Amino acid sequence: MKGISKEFSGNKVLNDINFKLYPGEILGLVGENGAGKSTLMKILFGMDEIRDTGGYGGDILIDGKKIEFHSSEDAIKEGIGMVHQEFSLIPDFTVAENILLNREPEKYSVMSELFGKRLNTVDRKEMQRRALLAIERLGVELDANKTISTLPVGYKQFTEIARELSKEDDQKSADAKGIRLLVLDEPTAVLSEHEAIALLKAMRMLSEAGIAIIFISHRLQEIIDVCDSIMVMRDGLIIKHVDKREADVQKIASWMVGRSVKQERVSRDTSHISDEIALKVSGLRVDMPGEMVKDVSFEVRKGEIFGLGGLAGQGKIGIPNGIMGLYYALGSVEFEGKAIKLNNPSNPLSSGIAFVSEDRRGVGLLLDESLEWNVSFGAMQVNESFLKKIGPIKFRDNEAIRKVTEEYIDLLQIKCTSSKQKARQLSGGNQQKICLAKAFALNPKLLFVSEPTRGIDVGAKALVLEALKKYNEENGTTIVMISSELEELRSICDRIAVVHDGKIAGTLDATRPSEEFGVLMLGEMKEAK
Amino acid sequence: MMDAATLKEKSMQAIKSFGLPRLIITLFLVLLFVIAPFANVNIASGISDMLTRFGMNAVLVLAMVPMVHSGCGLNFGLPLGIISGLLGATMTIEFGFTGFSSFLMAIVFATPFAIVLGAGYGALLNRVKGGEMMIATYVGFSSVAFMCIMWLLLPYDNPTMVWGYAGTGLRTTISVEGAYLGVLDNFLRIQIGHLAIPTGTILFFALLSLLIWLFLRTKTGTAMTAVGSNPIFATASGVSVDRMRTLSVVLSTWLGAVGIIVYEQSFGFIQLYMGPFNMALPAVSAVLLGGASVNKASIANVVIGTLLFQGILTMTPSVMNGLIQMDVSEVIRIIVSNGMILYALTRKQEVTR
Amino acid sequence: MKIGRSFYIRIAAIILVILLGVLMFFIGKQHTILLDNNKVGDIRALDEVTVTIDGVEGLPIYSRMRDQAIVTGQGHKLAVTYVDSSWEEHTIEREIKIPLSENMVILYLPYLVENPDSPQEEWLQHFESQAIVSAPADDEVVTSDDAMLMDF
Amino acid sequence: MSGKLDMKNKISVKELAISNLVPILFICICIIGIPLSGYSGSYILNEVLSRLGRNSFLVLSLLIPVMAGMGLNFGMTLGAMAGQIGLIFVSDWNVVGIPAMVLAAIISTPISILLGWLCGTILNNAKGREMVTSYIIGFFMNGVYQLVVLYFMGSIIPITSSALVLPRGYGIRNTVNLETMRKSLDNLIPFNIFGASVPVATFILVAVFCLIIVWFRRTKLGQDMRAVGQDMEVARQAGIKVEKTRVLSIILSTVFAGYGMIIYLQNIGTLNTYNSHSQIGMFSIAALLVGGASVDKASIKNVFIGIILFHTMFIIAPTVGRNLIGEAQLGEYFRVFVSYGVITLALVLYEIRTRREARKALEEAE
Repeated sequence: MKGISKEFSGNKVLNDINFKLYPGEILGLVGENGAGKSTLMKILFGMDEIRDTGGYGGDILIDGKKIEFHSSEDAIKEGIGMVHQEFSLIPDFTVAENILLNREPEKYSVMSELFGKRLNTVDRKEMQRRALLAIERLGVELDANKTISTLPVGYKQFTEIARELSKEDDQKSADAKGIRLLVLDEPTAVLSEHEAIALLKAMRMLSEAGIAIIFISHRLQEIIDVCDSIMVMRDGLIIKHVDKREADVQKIASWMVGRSVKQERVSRDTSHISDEIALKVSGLRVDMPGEMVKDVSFEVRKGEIFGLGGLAGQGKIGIPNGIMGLYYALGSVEFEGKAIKLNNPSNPLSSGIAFVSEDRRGVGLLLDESLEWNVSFGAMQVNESFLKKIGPIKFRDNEAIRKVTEEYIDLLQIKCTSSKQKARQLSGGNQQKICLAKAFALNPKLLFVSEPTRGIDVGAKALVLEALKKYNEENGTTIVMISSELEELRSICDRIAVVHDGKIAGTLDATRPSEEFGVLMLGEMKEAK
Repeated sequence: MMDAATLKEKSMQAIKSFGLPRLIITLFLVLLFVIAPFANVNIASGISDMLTRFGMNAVLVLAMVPMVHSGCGLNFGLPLGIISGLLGATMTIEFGFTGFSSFLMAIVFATPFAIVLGAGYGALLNRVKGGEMMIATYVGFSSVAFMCIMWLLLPYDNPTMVWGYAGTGLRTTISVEGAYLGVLDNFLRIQIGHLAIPTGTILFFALLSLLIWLFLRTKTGTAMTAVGSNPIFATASGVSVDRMRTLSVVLSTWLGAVGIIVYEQSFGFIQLYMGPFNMALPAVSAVLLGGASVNKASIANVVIGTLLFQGILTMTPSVMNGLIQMDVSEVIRIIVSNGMILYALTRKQEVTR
Repeated sequence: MKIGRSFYIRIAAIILVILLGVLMFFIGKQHTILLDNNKVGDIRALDEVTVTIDGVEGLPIYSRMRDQAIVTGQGHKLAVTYVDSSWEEHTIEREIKIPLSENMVILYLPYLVENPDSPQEEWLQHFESQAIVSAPADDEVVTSDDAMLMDF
Repeated sequence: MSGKLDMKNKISVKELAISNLVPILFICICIIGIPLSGYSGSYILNEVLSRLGRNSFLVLSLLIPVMAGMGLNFGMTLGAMAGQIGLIFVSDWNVVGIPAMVLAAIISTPISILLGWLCGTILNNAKGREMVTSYIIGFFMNGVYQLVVLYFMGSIIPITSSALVLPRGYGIRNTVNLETMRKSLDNLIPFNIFGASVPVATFILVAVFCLIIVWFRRTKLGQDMRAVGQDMEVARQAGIKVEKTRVLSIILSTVFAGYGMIIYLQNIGTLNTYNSHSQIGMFSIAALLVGGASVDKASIKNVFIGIILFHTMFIIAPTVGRNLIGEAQLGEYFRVFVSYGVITLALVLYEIRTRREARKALEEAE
């Protein structure tokens, strides 16, 4: 192999990306969530998703030749393998069966002449041999006969990589390319330290064998340890592409978060913020899959907008979900001096805490019901508002519901045909506004807002943030806002706590430079200092 | 040209929202009425039959509504409610009530059974969320089989009900004559020539429907609907999903109990043993025929569905017999009712809820 | 569909299965042979005759009697033993081949005995049974599901 | 890590009991019931052997859809209908004995394939609720079956035998006499043990079917089915044609159920035209569950244990009822109750278990 080089140029999510990769090189790819890493890799892997959304601009060159991938099978043929973040393994199959899933070696059987190829028997011996071969190349100890479900996560990851490696053998007969480039998308995120070390070792072995690797990770130390060069992406651009000798954790962190275009910080009227503590959380643990909270303590002052930031999967979203009783939680939460019993949503709700969930469609809305229902339901159940009493029975007060809904439609400029429209028919931004209206209708003393701007357009974003700020300033409501976008938090919050690995890495004033937040977000505090 | 295209589109959409099978069945029923005179079938008596059977079955179909509302799916476990009703019915006869009071007492006796059985059934369904329908079916079946044993063993001794020769064990069919036969049907009954309207039964159904309609407009009823629409949303709003579901199951079970008693007052007999065994499917398909889906059902669905379903049931045999001397009504009933359920189960939008 | 080797193999297999079905039809088809000892035209009935089919001997058939034999398949060995007017026992052995489509055929024994060398169709003929009315008159077809008490 | 593995090896007695609750329950019923019934050992042995012969094939036909993750195939009644149609034809043609069975099987095959394909396609539109859907398909097809057999046969479809057709000129009678093929397979190779006759030839056929299933598991298709059964999405990503594989599993099950029905009816000797098939699915599934199978796991072992236990209960229930309470009817109701109860219990246990396992898997993933 002479040398692989690739060039991309695209627009919007990815802007004029150019880089080269040599055989055996390990390239570390870092960037915040949504920086464009995944999209880039999807293009490289020829995923259907990219083609369905209009393809991409620019060219991919392998060995100096321009390549068009029409499907991921084409990419595999060119020797590109990809290990996704989520496992695609069959739990009750053995390691060997999983490595060769749907590529099982077959033994001829007479019945296949009659009923088609699928009645050939599976050649277990050959399967075993090839699985072992792949495992050997990976340089780890992995029993090919173990059932996947009994293995720890790390070994599942190895199985996935071994599968990519084993694909090489399939093509031996055909174009004899073999695997040349392996993309590993956050492989260490779920691994224990011990397992991660084994994986890094395996990566080096592969690289020595001439396989290039693109390694995506949020653990910067790992990247520095194992990679030959490091590429930092932000907002669809390559910010830096450097040799590893030129990088250290601190620098990478600042490249990652430092915005070229600063979002203007809005002017804040802080007169209503008192020193009184509204919410006190200590030792909170939440069992939310993908967003585990391990030990979180923080205090929120009455009337302030408190931000919770951090990378995805670090646990910031688990905090409100745990407090609101949607996921199993342990620890103590005090609101206005009173302890709130966890694991029952009606406790925080009746104390005057409201929550705008990050999962709009799943948790936030009744998609098949009218806007009126969506806005009024929470308040009706918790505060018993919008009810008419006839005798001992409490009926819905449809008139009051309609009025309040229309009020919020005006106030938040929700685009809809009427207050009777189904929530499903609104756009994402307007759905988000309905979620806010629902929370406002509860007249909360404290409001959790989780990822309020995720997946909505710029105009709606500004409106949502403005509405939150206004609500806070006019009603003195304490707001805890959770967002993955640091700049958004910095634009409206008073103080921001950064969550890393299920813990608070630090709490800073919102006016501090973004580099400091970046370091906290990566949890490299100790190493960095 | 444009107009024609949009018209076509619009009508297609109208058909889609109405549901193709429902349209076919409605047209079929209309067709039956149109050709009825040619088959020497009296339309007025056909309509009377239809209304009578509507009154008989409507409450049983109504029993589907609460459970669908709370997201428990179609109530294939209706036999459980029916059993409560049968217990009430047999007890009122055992204690010798007569007339309208026997009807009321049957409901009163059935109520505690419906509540207890419904609560247990609801608790069970809460533990198997997502797999309710299959389990509901089999809960219904097992309870029917269990009651078969109980009907033999329970210490009833009213001579009108037990086997004459043994003195114990209830008969398979027990007449409600002298108890509550026709107490609703004959109340304010309207008779014009061949046309007879069982006003009382229809009024009673209307009363129950009104109660359910009102209930769905209370705070609790609203919460129940929200639980069915999006249980996570409901949880996040501080509603106890399990409690709402249990409540809906109790309601459905109770309506099933009342439904069978209404059925008997019109039909004339209490059918024990295997009687309740296959009563769930017609009720399920009737409500689906009326436009309900696995997770949405309204009272209008109940009324339309029951009318259509019973209309087909009453009109097909007479018209077909008059026309081609071939009674395929039973086969049509099986195909229509189960086809309707299949249609509902396989609709895409509901699978990707 | 691409016409390849497997296509031919499949076609062959399907034909084979159909052939097997046809074969099964031939060898499994049941026929009833009525053994008739009445006078046929001018030929008198025999006093006593014993018919053996495929080595299985039947009961003697006396004059003006009719018996039946049930056989499976078409080709059978027939042996007719009778006593003539001079009390001598004779045996006629014939191979018979029952037409496939016949459910019931009638064998005129006197005729066979009189003309032992005559072709088969002269004494073995189609018989239309008018009288299997013995079948139960169960008009009422039960299609309900009360069958849950059935044995399994 | 090692601690976790140790935990898994230590399966408590209680857990073992819960996962085998149904078979244990049945063993108890049988142990208590056999002496109460007063039947002799050889009688019970004879009955069980005969039932083992006639039902094994039917129950075995359920295994393949379970493997493909489609749950218990209540749609096996479709196969039973196809088998019955085959039998109606052969009786009309007056074909008897073993050739009649083979011919009926050949006729049933294309019908089974068609019905199985239909059923599988419908089930692909109802993922996640396969069982209740296949159950309703059974009912629905029963209507179509009645339409064909009760109205078309004799009028559109040529059936001439007056022993089959109703006096009105079309439609098949309530019962079709299969006396001419009764036990022709069972008694093909006569063999007796302890005064009980053993249907050797039937057992050989069942054994061959078992071997086919074992072999099938080792084929590529079998491997794909197992993959699809465990995780449709992963299988799809790996390039397995999920929908097609699922349909194939239902087709296979339906075809084999049709053969099973023919074997079953040759033992019984009469075909109840409108009833024989309707409960066969329910009883077969109950037997399989009694053997310790569940919605997602079923083995050949479960089939045989299940049939033996379930049928022992079935045989003794009426007399036990009579001897205990003086009412044979009671025993019959009891066995019906137990059949349904077993299915209910197994379904509930399965749902609860999957819920618990899903939770556990989530926790472990963290």
